[in-house]
Amino acid sequence: MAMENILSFLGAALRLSTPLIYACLAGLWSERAGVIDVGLEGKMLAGAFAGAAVAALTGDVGIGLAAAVAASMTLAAAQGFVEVERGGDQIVCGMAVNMIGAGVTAFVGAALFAEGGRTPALPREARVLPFVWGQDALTLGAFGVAAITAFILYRTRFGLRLRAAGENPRALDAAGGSVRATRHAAVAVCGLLCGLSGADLSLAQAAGFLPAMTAGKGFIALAALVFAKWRPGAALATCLLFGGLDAAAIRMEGAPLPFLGVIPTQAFQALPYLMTVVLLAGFVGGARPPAAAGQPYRRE
Amino acid sequence: MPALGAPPALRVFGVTKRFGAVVANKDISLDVARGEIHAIVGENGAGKSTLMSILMGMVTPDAGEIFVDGVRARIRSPRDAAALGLGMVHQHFMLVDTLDVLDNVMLGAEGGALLAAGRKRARARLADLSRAHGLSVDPDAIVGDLPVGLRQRVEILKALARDARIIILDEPTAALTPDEANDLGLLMRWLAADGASILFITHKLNEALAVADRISVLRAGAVVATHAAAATDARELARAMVGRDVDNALSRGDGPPGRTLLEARDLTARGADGRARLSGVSLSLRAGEIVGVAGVAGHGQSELIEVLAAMRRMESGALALDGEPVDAAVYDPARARALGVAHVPEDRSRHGIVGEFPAAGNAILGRHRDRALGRRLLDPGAIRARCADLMERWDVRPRAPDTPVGRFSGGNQQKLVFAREIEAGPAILLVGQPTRGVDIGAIEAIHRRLLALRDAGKAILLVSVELDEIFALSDRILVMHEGRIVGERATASTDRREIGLLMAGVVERAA
Amino acid sequence: EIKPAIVYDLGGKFDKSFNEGAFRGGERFTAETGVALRDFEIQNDAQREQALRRFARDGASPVIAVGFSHAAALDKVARDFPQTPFAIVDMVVDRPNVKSIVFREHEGSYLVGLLAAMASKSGKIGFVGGMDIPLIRKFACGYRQGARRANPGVEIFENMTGVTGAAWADPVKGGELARAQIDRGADVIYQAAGGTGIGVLRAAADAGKLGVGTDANQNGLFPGHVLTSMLKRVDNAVIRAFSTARAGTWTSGVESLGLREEGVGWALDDNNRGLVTPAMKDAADRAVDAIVSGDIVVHDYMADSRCPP
Amino acid sequence: MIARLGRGVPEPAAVGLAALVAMAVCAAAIGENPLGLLRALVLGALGDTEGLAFTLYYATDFIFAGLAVAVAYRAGLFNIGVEGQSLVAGVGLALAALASGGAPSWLAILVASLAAMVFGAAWALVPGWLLARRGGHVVITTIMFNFIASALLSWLLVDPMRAQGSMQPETRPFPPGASLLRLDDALVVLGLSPTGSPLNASLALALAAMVAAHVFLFRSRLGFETRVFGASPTAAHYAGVASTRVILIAMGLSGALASGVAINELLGAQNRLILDFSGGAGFVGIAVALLAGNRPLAIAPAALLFGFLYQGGAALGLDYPRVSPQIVTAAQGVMVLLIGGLLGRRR
Ligand SMILES: Nc1ncnc2c1ncn2[C@@H]1O[C@H](COP(=O)(O)OP(=O)(O)OP(=O)(O)O)[C@@H](O)[C@H]1O
Ligand SMILES: Nc1ncnc2c1ncn2[C@@H]1O[C@H](COP(=O)(O)OP(=O)(O)OP(=O)(O)O)[C@@H](O)[C@H]1O
Ligand SMILES: [Mg+2]
Ligand SMILES: [Mg+2]
Repeated sequence: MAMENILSFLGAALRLSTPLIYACLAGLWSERAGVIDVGLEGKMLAGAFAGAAVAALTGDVGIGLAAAVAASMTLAAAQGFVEVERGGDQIVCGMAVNMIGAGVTAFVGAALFAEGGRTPALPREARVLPFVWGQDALTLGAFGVAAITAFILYRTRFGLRLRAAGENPRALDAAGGSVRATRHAAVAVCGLLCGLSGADLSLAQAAGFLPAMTAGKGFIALAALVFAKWRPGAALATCLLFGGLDAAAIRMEGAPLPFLGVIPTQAFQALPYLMTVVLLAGFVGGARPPAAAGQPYRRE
Repeated sequence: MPALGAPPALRVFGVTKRFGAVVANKDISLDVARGEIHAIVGENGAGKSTLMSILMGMVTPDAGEIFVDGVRARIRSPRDAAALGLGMVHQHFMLVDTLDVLDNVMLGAEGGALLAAGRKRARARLADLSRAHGLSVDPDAIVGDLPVGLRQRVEILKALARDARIIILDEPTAALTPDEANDLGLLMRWLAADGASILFITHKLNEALAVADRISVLRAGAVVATHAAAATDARELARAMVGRDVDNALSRGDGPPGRTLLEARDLTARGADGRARLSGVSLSLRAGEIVGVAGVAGHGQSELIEVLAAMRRMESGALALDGEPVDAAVYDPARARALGVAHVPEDRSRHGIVGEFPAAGNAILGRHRDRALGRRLLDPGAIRARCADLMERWDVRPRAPDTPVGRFSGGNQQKLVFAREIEAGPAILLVGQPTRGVDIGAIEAIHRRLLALRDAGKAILLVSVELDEIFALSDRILVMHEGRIVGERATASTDRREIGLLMAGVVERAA
Repeated sequence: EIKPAIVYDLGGKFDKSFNEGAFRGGERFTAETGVALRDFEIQNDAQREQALRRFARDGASPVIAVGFSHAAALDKVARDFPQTPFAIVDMVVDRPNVKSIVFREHEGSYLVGLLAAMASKSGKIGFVGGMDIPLIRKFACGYRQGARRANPGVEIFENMTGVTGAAWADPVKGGELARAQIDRGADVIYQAAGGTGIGVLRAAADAGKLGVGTDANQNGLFPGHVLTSMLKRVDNAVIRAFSTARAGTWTSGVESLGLREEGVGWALDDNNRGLVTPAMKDAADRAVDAIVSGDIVVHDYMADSRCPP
Repeated sequence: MIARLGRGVPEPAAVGLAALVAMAVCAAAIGENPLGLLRALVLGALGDTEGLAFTLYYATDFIFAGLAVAVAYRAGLFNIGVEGQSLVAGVGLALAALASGGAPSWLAILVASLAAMVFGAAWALVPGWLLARRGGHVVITTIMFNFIASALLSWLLVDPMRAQGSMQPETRPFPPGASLLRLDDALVVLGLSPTGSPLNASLALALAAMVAAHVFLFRSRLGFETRVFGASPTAAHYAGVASTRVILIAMGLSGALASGVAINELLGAQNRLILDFSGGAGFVGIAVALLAGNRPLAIAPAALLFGFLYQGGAALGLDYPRVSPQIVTAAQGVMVLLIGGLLGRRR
C-alpha cells in the first residue's frame, strides 16, 4: 500500500470510529455507574435526527449540535427516571428507548419534511466540516472526551462515587454519597455523548438524517465496551480498531487478499460481534462488568 | 460512665418505626455518654439493626427524636449522620471490593472535587491511625483481596478517618475468631478512653458483659431493660431478652448408637474462592446419635456439610453411606437425596427456599422427582396436599400453601424446610445452623424434633456456631479449625472452655 | 374517470431514486389532470401483496408497482384480478393484464461514462453502486463502455456499497467509498446507489471533484460539482401509463424505454453548463444519435451477465 | 385470563390504551385529527376480515417470539437473540424445503419445520453453552448473535443460496408442497371470499406451542426445575438441579420456539427465504413476554395487542399519508418503557 493510501485509510478509520467512540464512552459512563444501557442506539438516532432537523431548519450547525444533545439527553432523562427512580429493568428500558428513538425520529421526520423521514440534505454551513487532515472537530473532540472521561473517572470525587455506584451502591449510600444523583448524572452524560455520536453521523458524516441511519452502531459500541472491559483508554483503542475494520472492509470489498481470496463483507461486519462473544466467553481473559450493573438500587 | 452535668453524646428519645404491621422499634429511648461503651442485645428481629439504621439516616423513623451532644439532630441521610460525628461498622461490610483501601476510606469524604489532595491526606491519616491504634492495613491493597478481619479493620478505619465520635458496631464479632474478637474489644476500650462513644450490638451476652459499660436489652422493638454491666449477669439478660426464664432442659433417650451410616475419610475441598477449606477430614456418623461440629465461622464447617450433601465437589477422599462406597464422580444433591441423605442448609434464603415461590412449590423443592406427586406430569393437587400435610405436622403458620414463602417469618420458613427434609424419611440428616434467624419458640420446637429423630435412630450431623446449641443437642462434638478436625470429645466429658480452646486452634493444651 | 394507484418499494417514495421518480410522475399527473392518486409505501414484504390486492379490490385502475421486488406478489394479484390493469417498473411480469416497464439504463450510463472520461483530468474515474444486483451492474457496464469509447486508456474504479437493501441507504459508506476512489486518483464518480449516492456526490463535491447523479436530475444538489445526471424517466413512464389508461389506449406487455423513447438521457442545465465543454456536449449528442439509429449498440449486462472489458 | 395477569402487571388493555394515547398525542402534534387517526387504526386492524386476518398473522409471529422470550426468562435467561434465532431457523427451514421437491406435502412441511426448530435451537444453544460452560453473559452474547445471524443470512442469500439470475438476495421459491395451509385457500375452497392475508396454519401451531409451554413450565418436572433455577440458581443447586442441563434445555426450547417465526413467515407466507423476514418480531417478543408477565397463557392476548398495533399502523398509511407507520414503533417504545417502569425488576 502506498503512503497516501495508508493515510487515506487512517483518515477513514478515524472518521468511522468517531461515532463509536462517543457511543462507547456514553455506555461506559452509564454502566460504570451501574446502569446497563442497551439503548445507546435509540439515543443516537434521536441525536442524529434532532441535529439534522434543526440544522436544516436553522441553517446553523451550532444550534443543530445543541439540539442533538438536547434530544438525546431528554430521552436519557426519561430512561433515567424509569431506571433510577422506579427501579425499572434496565435492559427493558434500553430496548424501549431504541424503539422510541427509531419510531419518533422517523415519524416526526416524515411529518416535518415529508421526505419519508429523511431530512433535507444539509448545506455546508449547517454541517460539521473537516478542517485538518480531512478530520472535523467532532473527531478530534472524541479523543478529548476519552481523555476527560478517564480523568473524571479516576481522578475526581465524582468519578470515585460513580465507580462505587457501579460496584456497590450500598457502600456509596452508607458513606454519604447519593446513588441516585450519581446515576442520574451518569445517565445524563451518557445522553450527552450519544447525542454527539448521533450528531457526528448526521452533521459530519452524512449531511442529513436517514431513518435507522445508526445501523447497529450503538450495539457495536456496546460490543466495544465489553471488549474494552469498561475502561476509557481501552474503549478508545477498541473503537479505533472497529473503525479500522470498517474502513478496511470498505477498501477491500471485492478485492482478493493474498492467501485468503475474497473475504465476504459480512465477515468484516460480524467480526466485532464475534470478537466480543469470544472475549465474553473468557477465551481471551474474562471481561467482568461492574458488579452492580443492571441492578436498580433501593435502600433497604 | 456518664459524666454528670454534661449532656449525653447521644440521646435517642421515643423512636418508633413500623414496617407494615411489624413494629420494629417501639418508643425507644436510650442514652450513650461520652466515653461509654453501650451494648445492645436482643433476639433476632428485636429491632437492633433498625435502630442503628435510623441513627445512620438509612431509615426514617415514624416518630421520635435524636440528640447529639444535647442538640436535636435531623438525620435524613448517612451524610447527615457523618456530619454529626456518627460512624458505623456494618455487619455486612459496606466496602467496594474493586477499589483500594485508600479509596474506600475516602469514599463519601473525599475532601475536594479532585482526588489527589484527598488521597494524600487520607494516606497520612491512615498512617496516624495505624500508629495510634495499631490498625495497620496496606492503603494500596485492593479491598476484595483482603481477609475478613482486615476488611473489618478497613470499615473501622473508615469511621475513624472521618473523626466519628459516636461509633456503631453491628454484630462486629460474628465473623471474627475469638482472638480477633478480643483485639476488637481492646480497640473499643481504647477508643472509648479516647472520648468516643460506642454502640455495640451483639448476640453474645458474655462479650457484652466483658466489654460494655452498660447493656440495653431490646425485645419486640422496645427497650425492656438497661443495666450497668457490672451489676447484671447473663441469666438476667437472657430473661429480659426472651421475657421468661430460658429453659434449656431437653430430654433425650439413652439408647446406645447403632451401626455406622456415614463414613468419610480424608475429605479435601476448596471454597468458592479456590482456597483449600477442607484438609483431610475424617468422621463417622452412627444411627441414633447427634454429632455436633463446633468451630469459628469460616473454618470449613460449611464446606464439610456441603461436601457431604454433594453440593460441593470433594477433591479427594472417600465417602461411604450405610457401608456402601459412594462414587464421587456421580454424587450430586439429587443422588444424595436418593441415598437417604437429607440436608437442612445453613443459608436458608439462598439454598433452602425460593422466596417468590408459593409454600407448596417449596414443600417439594428437591423432592419434586417423587412419583407420588404425579406420574408423568406434576399434579398441583398432590403438591398442595403434600404441603398442607407438612404444615399441619410441623405447625407452620400460616397454613397457606399458595402464599409465597418469602412472606413467612424466618422461623416458619425454617420449620417448612425441616418438615420437607425430615418427612421424606431420610436415614441421615445434615443440619447447618438450624436456628439461625429463628425465634425462641421455633428454636425449642426444632431442638425437640432433632432429639426425637435421634431417638428414632437417625444419624444427625449438626453444624452450628452456637456452642450452647451444640452442647444441648450433641452426643459427640467435633471441633474444626482451619479445615481440619482438631478434636473430638464426648459431650459429657468436656466443657465450653476446652471446646473454645480447640476452636481457637490451641490444640494439645486442652488434651 | 380512472382511479390510479402506486405502490412503492421499501425505500419509500422519497428515496431520491426510482420510487421518487414514480412519485413525482404521479404528482405531475394529478396536477395536470386533477385526477386523485392513491399511493402506499410498504413497510415489510408481507405488505406488497396486501397493498396491491387492497387497491385492486377498491377498484383502483391502473395500479403501478414500483420496483422489481413486487414481481412475485404482482403475479398472484394480477391473476386474481384479471380485469384490473397493472404495471410494474424495472421488471417483466408475464400476465395479460400487466404492463412491464423496463429501462435501457445501459444507454444512459453509456452517455455519462463518455462525459465522465472526457471530463477527467487524471484519466481515472469511479463508479459507486448501491446493492450489488444485476440491475446495477448493468449501470456500471454501460458506464464503462461509454468511458472506454471516449478514452480507451481510462482507468475505472468500481465499488458496490453492499449486498443487502441497506446498501441503498448508507450515505456514510457511500462517501467513504468515493473518498477511497478519489484517493486512488479518480476525479469523476458516477453513483447508482439511491440514498447512498448522496454521500458519494457530497464526498466528491467536498474534495473538489465531480460526481454524476442518477435517476433524477441531481445537478442541483451540489451545483458546480455534479458533472451531469443519468436521467431515468420513471416519472414520464408513470405519466404515460396513467394517460393511456385515461385515454383508453392502455396496452399490456413489455415496454422498454431507452434513448429513443426518451426514457433515459443525460441532464444539462444551469447547474452544470460550465462543466460540460462544447466538445463534450457534441460527443454526447453524436452518441445519442448513433445509439438511436442503431450504429452503436450498447451491450446490456443483463442479457448475458457479462460485460465487455 | 385477565385476572391471572394481575399481581402488579398492567393488563394489556391498560398498556394498549397508554400506547393509543401516546399515538393520539403524536398525531395531534403534527396537526392530524387524533380521533380520526385512532379510528383508522382500529378499523384498519379490526374493521374487516382482511385487517383481522393480518392482525392475527402478525400476532402469530409475536406469540412464537413472546413464548421464546418467556421460556428463557423463566430460567433466568434474558434471551434477546430471538430475532437471530428465527433468522437462522429460516436457513434450516429453507434448506429442507428446497430439498423437498417431490416429497408429499405433509412430509415436506414436517421436515422443514423440524429443520427450522433444530437450527433455531442450535443458534440459541451456543450462547447457552457459553453461559453454562464459560460464564458468557447471555444478554450480550445473544445481542451479538443477532448481528452474526443477520450477517450470516445476508452472506448465504447473496452468495451460496441465491436464486440464479435473481435481482434480490433470496432463494428460489420452495416447491409447491412445502407451504402451509392458508386461511384464504380454505375460504376459496369453501366458496367464501378470501381475506387477502397470508394468515396460515401456523397460528394453530402457535396456540399449541403456547399450551405446550404452559404445561412444560407449570406441570412438568423439568419445567419446575427450570423455574427454580430461574428464581434462585443457588436453591436449584441445592435441589439437585443440574444448571448446565437447565440452561441448555431452556435456551434450546427458546430457540425452537423462535423458529415459529420462520415457519409462519417462510412456510406460511413467503415460500422462499428472504432477508430479514422476521422484521423485528424477535424484539417485539420481548415486550410481549414482559407484558404477559412471562406467563405463556397470557402471551396470546399480549401478542394480539401488538399484532393489532402493527396492522393498524400499516393500514394508517392508506388514509394518512403524512403519518409514518413508524408511529407504531414509537408507541410500542412508550408501552415497553411503561411496562419496564411499572414492573420494576422481577429477579
Ligand atoms: N424487608 C424485609 N421484610 C421482612 N423482613 C425482613 C426484611 N428485611 C429484613 N427482614 C428480617 O429482619 C431480620 C433481621 O434482618 P437484618 O437484615 O437486620 O439482619 P442482619 O442484622 O443484617 O443479619 P443477621 O440476621 O445475620 O443478624 C431477619 O429475620 C430478616 O428476615
Ligand atoms: N425493610 C424492612 N421492611 C420490613 N420489615 C423490616 C425491615 N427491616 C426490618 N424489618 C422487620 O423489623 C423487625 C426488626 O428487624 P431488625 O433488623 O431491626 O432486627 P435485629 O434486632 O437487627 O435482628 P437480628 O438479630 O436478626 O439482626 C423484624 O421483625 C424485621 O422483620
Ligand atoms: Mg440486625
Ligand atoms: Mg442481625
